[in-house]
Amino acid sequence: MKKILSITGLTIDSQLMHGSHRIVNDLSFELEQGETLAIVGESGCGKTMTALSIFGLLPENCTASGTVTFDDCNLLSLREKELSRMRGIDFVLIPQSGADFLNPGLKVRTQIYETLKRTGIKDKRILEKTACDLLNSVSFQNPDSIMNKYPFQLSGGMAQRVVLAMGLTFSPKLVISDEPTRGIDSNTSMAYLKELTSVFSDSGIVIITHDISVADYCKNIFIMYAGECMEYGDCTRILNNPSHPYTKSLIAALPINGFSLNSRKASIPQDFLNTGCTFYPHCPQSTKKCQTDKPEKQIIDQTKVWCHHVKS
Amino acid sequence: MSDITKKIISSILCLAAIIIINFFLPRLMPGDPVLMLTGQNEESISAAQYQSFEEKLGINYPVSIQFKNYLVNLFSGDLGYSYHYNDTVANLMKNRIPNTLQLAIPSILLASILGMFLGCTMGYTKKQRLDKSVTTAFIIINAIPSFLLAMVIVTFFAFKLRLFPLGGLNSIVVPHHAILAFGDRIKHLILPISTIVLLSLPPKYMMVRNTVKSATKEKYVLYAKARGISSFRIKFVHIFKNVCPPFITLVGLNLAFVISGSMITEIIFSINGMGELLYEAAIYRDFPTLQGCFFIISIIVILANILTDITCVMVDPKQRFGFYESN
Amino acid sequence: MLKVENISKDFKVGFRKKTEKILDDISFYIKPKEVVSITGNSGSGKSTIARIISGTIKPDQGNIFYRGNLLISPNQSFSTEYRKDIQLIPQQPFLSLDPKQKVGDAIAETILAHGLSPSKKEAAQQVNALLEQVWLPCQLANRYPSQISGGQAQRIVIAKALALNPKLLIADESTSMLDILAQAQIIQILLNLMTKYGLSILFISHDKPLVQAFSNRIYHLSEGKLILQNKE
Amino acid sequence: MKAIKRTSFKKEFYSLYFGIIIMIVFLLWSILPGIFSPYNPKEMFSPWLAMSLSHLLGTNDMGYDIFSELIYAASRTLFTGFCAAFVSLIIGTTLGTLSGYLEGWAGEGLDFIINIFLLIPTLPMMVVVAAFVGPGTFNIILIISLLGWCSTARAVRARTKQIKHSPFVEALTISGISEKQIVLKHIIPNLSDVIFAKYIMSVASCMLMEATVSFMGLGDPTHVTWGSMINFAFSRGGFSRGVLNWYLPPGICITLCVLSFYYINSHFEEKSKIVVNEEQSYMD
Amino acid sequence: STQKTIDSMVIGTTMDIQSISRSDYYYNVLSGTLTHLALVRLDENNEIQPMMAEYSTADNGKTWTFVLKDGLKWDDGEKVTAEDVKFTIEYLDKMENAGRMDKLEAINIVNDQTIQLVYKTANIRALNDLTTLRIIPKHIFENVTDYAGFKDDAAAIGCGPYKFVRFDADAGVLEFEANPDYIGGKPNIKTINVKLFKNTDTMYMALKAEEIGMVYFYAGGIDPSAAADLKSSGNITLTEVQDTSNPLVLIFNNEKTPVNSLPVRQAIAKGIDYEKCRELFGSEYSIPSNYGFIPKSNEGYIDTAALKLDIDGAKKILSDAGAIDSNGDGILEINGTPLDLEILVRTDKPVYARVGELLQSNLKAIGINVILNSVDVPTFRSMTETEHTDVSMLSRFTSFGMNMGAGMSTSYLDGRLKSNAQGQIMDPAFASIVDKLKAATTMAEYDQAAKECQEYYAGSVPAIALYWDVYLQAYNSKYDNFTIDGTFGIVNQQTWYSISQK
Ligand SMILES: Nc1ncnc2c1ncn2[C@@H]1O[C@H](COP(=O)(O)OP(=O)(O)OP(=O)(O)O)[C@@H](O)[C@H]1O
Ligand SMILES: Nc1ncnc2c1ncn2[C@@H]1O[C@H](COP(=O)(O)OP(=O)(O)OP(=O)(O)O)[C@@H](O)[C@H]1O
Ligand SMILES: [Mg+2]
Ligand SMILES: [Mg+2]
Repeated sequence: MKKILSITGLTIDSQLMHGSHRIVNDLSFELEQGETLAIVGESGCGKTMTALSIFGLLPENCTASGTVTFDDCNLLSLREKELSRMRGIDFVLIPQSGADFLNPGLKVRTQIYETLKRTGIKDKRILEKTACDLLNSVSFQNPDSIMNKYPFQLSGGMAQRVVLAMGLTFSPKLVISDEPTRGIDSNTSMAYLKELTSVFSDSGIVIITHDISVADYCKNIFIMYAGECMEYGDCTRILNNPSHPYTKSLIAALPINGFSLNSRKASIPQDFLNTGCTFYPHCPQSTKKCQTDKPEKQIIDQTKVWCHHVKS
Repeated sequence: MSDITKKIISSILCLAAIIIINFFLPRLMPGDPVLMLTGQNEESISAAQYQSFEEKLGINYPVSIQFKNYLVNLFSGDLGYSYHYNDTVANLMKNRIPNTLQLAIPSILLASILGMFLGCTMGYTKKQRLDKSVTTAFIIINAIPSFLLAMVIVTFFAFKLRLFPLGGLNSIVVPHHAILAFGDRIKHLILPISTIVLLSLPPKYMMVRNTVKSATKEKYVLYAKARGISSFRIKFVHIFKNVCPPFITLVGLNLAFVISGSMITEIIFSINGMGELLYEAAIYRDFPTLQGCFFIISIIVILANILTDITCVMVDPKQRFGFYESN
Repeated sequence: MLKVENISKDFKVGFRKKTEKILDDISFYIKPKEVVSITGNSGSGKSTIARIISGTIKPDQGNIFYRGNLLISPNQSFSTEYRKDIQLIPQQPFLSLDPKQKVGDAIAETILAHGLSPSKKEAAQQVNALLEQVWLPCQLANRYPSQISGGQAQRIVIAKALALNPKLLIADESTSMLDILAQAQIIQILLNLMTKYGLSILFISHDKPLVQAFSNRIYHLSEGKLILQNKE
Repeated sequence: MKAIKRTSFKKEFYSLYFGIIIMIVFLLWSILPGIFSPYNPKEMFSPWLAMSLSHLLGTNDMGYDIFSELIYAASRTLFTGFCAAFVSLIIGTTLGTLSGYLEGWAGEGLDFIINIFLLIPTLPMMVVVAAFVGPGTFNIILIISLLGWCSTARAVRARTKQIKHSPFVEALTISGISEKQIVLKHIIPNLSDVIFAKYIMSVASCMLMEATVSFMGLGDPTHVTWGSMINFAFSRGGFSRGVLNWYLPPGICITLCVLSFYYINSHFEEKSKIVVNEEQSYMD
Repeated sequence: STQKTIDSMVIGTTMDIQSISRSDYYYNVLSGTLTHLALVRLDENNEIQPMMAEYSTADNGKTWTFVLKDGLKWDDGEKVTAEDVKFTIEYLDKMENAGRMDKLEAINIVNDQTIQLVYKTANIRALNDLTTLRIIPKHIFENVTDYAGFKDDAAAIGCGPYKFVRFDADAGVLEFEANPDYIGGKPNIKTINVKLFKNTDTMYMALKAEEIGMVYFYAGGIDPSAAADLKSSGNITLTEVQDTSNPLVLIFNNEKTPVNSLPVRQAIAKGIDYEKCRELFGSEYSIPSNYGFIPKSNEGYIDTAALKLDIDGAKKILSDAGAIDSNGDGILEINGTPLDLEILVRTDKPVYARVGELLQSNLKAIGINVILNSVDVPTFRSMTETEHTDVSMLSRFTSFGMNMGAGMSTSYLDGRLKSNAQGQIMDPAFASIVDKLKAATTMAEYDQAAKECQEYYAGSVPAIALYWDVYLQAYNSKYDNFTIDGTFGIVNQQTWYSISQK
């Protein structure tokens, strides 16, 4: 299979008043055609930032380094103009929280149409029809009335679905969907995931989520903690048989498992530990070694794990 | 739509207030109301004239009757008589409003379009240096006194380069052919219009630039970029739509400004317009003309106000749908 | 504790007097120390119920009683004396934060506005405590909303609501952007408060397993009607 | 990782330094004009001297040293400009915000007042007011600020209406924040872009307004300001003689003054977007 | 090569012409140089010459007889008759409140072309007043009741060398064409366009750019500060016109302290730097003024002592009058009251403020403190002309105004006049001189009174003329041979027959 995206050593720094602060540290993963990858991690660990850095849309005070290879070119070194030509055609971002991302001053119709126009459709009737189809596919019963509304007239979930529908307009090589199922009932979200994978069967799909059931749907899973990778590999294998302590605690905290919490406090450390495992302060198994040495990549069952306690 | 009804009611009240002020001001101000209303001074007026003025104005009737007469006159289009110009105020205005509008309307349109265009571009651009230099340029323009700017424009374009005429609205001999005459008029209008545009552009530019600048941080801009929407569309459709209301208000206000504030331009370019009329009336204390101008400008401002408010409601869907009315 | 009787709500759509019925004759109640959940399809009107109870929009019909007193009716707006008691955690966290205010200040402001702390200094301490409670590092307090992640924003909003020690908490999709661990943490906090201070919760969510796991009663909202569902 | 990256901000400082230096110079000029000016501003030399070492900017129609006049004019000009703009800004923002925020007849009533003031054509009103109170710096400030606030008020009102309808204001109400605080602490800071744009523009206009007022023959010609210097240059043949060294410097001073103000402010605006990480502020 | 027929010329002016109504002050003035005629005119030596009519007098100036020239016709073809003259005097009295009828005992029409004016008292200077009485056609105006509002083209019908063609307010252009039937023959220029400017600078630019042939303003010249620039531009000629007005006067209100004391006034007269005044404010041809106040070219001028800066003299006068600086602030006091001289200046003319500043620094040297009080025009007018609340002021006396009434500027300075009197001389000695001037029946008698008047001015210093100006009129150098007239300058009825073009 063809490799669509390969990221090596992605690091994101943000510039704050009194110096810089690292958000993402040395991430590497790759994506093949037709592959779906779930990025799972606690909130604030840098998932959205990773996605934005691929698109060149980081906020002004943040910079990315490393290489993001897409179609044989390094996206990080492209200029804004070239990137903006590719955005929405070669790769697509479906953002987290639809209502925040829709322009409150424009009708849904305008916003869908202008997205569709990017794909080359000009005819009014075809536009209308395609838009209706798209909205239907995210379980809207009467697409026409939705299109005539302004974002503030939509409910949170409806806005989210509108954004999802817009994400389906393209035929890109790469789709990154940031928490697509937030605020949508499970039937709709499953239907949507099916639609997503069937529409983009030839592209690579990255789904950022914290919903294990959504992650279950994917082929590979990438588990992040505080801007670093913890475990990366086949999805079912990892979920059924987690090896990293962080993954284990994640699964233990699921509602079906009774919200059980291992001892943990503040979510992300503000400064990266130059030495040692990032997770060690919260790790139930932490030892002296975790504190001093960075864990090396271990490979168990084709799964990459960064932990001292796992032996291949 | 009840918002608009409210607006119209308050505008009518406003107009009423203006009429009342207009009526009572000369009658309450220190000094002789007859002299005040005729714009004459004591020396130049004989007793007989005084008496005839007094009769004409009906000053010695009770105030209620005077007010009734005043209203009747006003609504029949009689704005009074200017003894300085020896003409009815309505006539004076009739001659000058078209001239001023010829200047005002293109200037407002141009200034708004340019202000919006440059403001959006500079507020959105990532090129800090470009933004800073353009903004600096506008601050500089804003700091040039209007008469100096007008003079510099005349000296340079009309006198040094001889590209445009030095003033007036027509050549001394107007060409007979309609198209040529029109061209002649256009040629005469270019410099004064550019002056007014330059004068009224900086505030608009600054307002748009600043609001756009803070709007670029909004999430919807990020998503629009992510969808690959062209930056042109982001600037002029997405962001602009949301910074519109204060801008529209500013443009609406400008109408009144251009009509009374084009004074300097009209003086320098020797144009017979409202600004010039207002200036002279003020200098000579020609109260009837002042009153008339005041009244007409009030009506224009009120209309502009209604118009901008309606446009704001149209543009801002939250207001249109009475988003907040329901609570 | 809270009784909702026969609430209806229409929304204006389009230019003329065209309206759409969103809520149709809704009634339910919440007892102290109870978690009541509302589920329903997206767009069914759950957030609208939340907004009506929290007093940001008025119902077209019906009454809401709080502790036996009339709280809201079509011609009575939310009385400020209950402001502290009833708190809403809105669905869209970014939109409900002032873009020009640091998030820490937003929380401190709420605390100070209700006189829950005598000085600014103490308010700052309370803010830190609250942030810790929702698993946020206290450095985050100094950021602007545009500089935090979605889940962080959601937790800020939760902290802001908890700051007032409300008696009734309306949580509108409040854990939707959180990772499982944080979600579990928040739920545990809520359960704790419930037992300790008699907090009641109106929980609005899609997450069936979550809802099943900890609510006393579950309502389902569909086509403007509210239907009680028994716990499975 | 803790390395402090400053290079990208260094350039920002140039305009800040520029602004601060200019501002300091002008402030010193206005506090201690005697120290900087080579001559008494009313000392007469021969008129129309060109620029030279003994007269840096030459002399004007009366033989006054233009440079000295420029320095002595600083205090009154700065005072007029900043004061008038400030007063009109305060009035405009207050009324604009209130009329935009308040619902019902209170809001409409304020809007009504704004409209009434808007309707008063500035120019004739100035003539009338100037006739009653007489020319003078204080009166000019009074007139400019009393008539200049309306446009600020209108623009502010429009923006307030817009902000008022945003969800975060709704959220604030739910948190039980008093209306007063919502307006003061939330709406007004979000108006800052509109207000600041207005202020920057009106400082210069106020400084110049005085020149225009005297151009119309309503000013106080016995006090020098930068505006009135330009005006004198214009009315006393400086323009037709092409005496650039007379009418340009005051114009440049006005511009520099506004620019420095703008640069200083925009620097801090930029700064405030990058967050203080070490100390906590919590609303002070 | 010079030619005597010129196709067209454009005159630029900043005179504020609003309409062609006869009541429009500046149009009326302009028409007097082109389309309308008066019975008599003033020539370049300020002597009366016949214009429409030959005149003769009897009874020491009580009766004046005018015989209209042959062949005078209105532009619409009607003949000009004595009836028209009578009608004009009566009509304008009614409409403009001109006040001539009060002075007249009778107007007798002798025949179609002869008319006799009989005055109530003998007035040797009666003709002065008639130079601005432009005769209008009776057949047009007899039915016009709204004199001021009559702006029809017919209002412009005259009998002069030019005919009115059109007034284009938008372009600011008045067009006149040569009247072929005029008795004086065809003027040299076929079409004259008057272009109205609202701003002098653009007008000068237009002159330099040869868009206009000359600039003109009634009873005034170009701005002295622009003279150097116009002169150096190469294609413009400046002509001097002897001014009979006083362009800059410091006037005292003799009823107010401190200027009610003669020594103070005399000291002030010696304390002013007249040379500097002329250098800064006058044109380069300006003439030093005398104590006698009345400019040289006026009727009845006599030589008096020249005004000169004399600081020591001024100080001496003041100390003789008992002024001492007791508190050491540099300002003298008389009987404990400091010598504060309040000077009223009007804000519309920045030059007055400048003059005020000069006086301030001049008079400081002799221990007088000048306070400048700037007010706008209407306030200035009401303070000086109606209320007389000023202490002293700067003003300008026009030639016509100085000749009004008894002449010799008395209508400005005589305190007995309630209105327009800017100075306030209540002195009975002055009053008797004024009465003498009024009662003069021969020119010799008048000149004698004029002499006394100027001596009075010199002795009592009620007002100081800072300098006597010679004003400059500018035109394109391609034109030549203008005729100069005391009242109108270079634009007058005679000019159209002498002018030539290179
Ligand atoms: N201001 C408004 N004007 C008009 N219609 C509105 C407005 N706000 C919401 N609606 C409509 O009301 C309905 C219910 O909205 P609500 O936000 O309550 O849904 P919800 O149940 O919370 O859905 P979700 O789970 O997707 O958040 C939606 O159909 C929406 O389009
Ligand atoms: N502009 C910014 N400047 C500095 N730090 C930022 C900025 N924006 C976000 N961050 C920080 O970067 C980290 C990663 O943010 P990101 O949005 O990627 O989180 P996330 O993994 O998407 O979380 P969530 O699931 O909550 O959305 C967070 O700690 C956040 O506080
Ligand atoms: Mg995120
Ligand atoms: Mg909702």
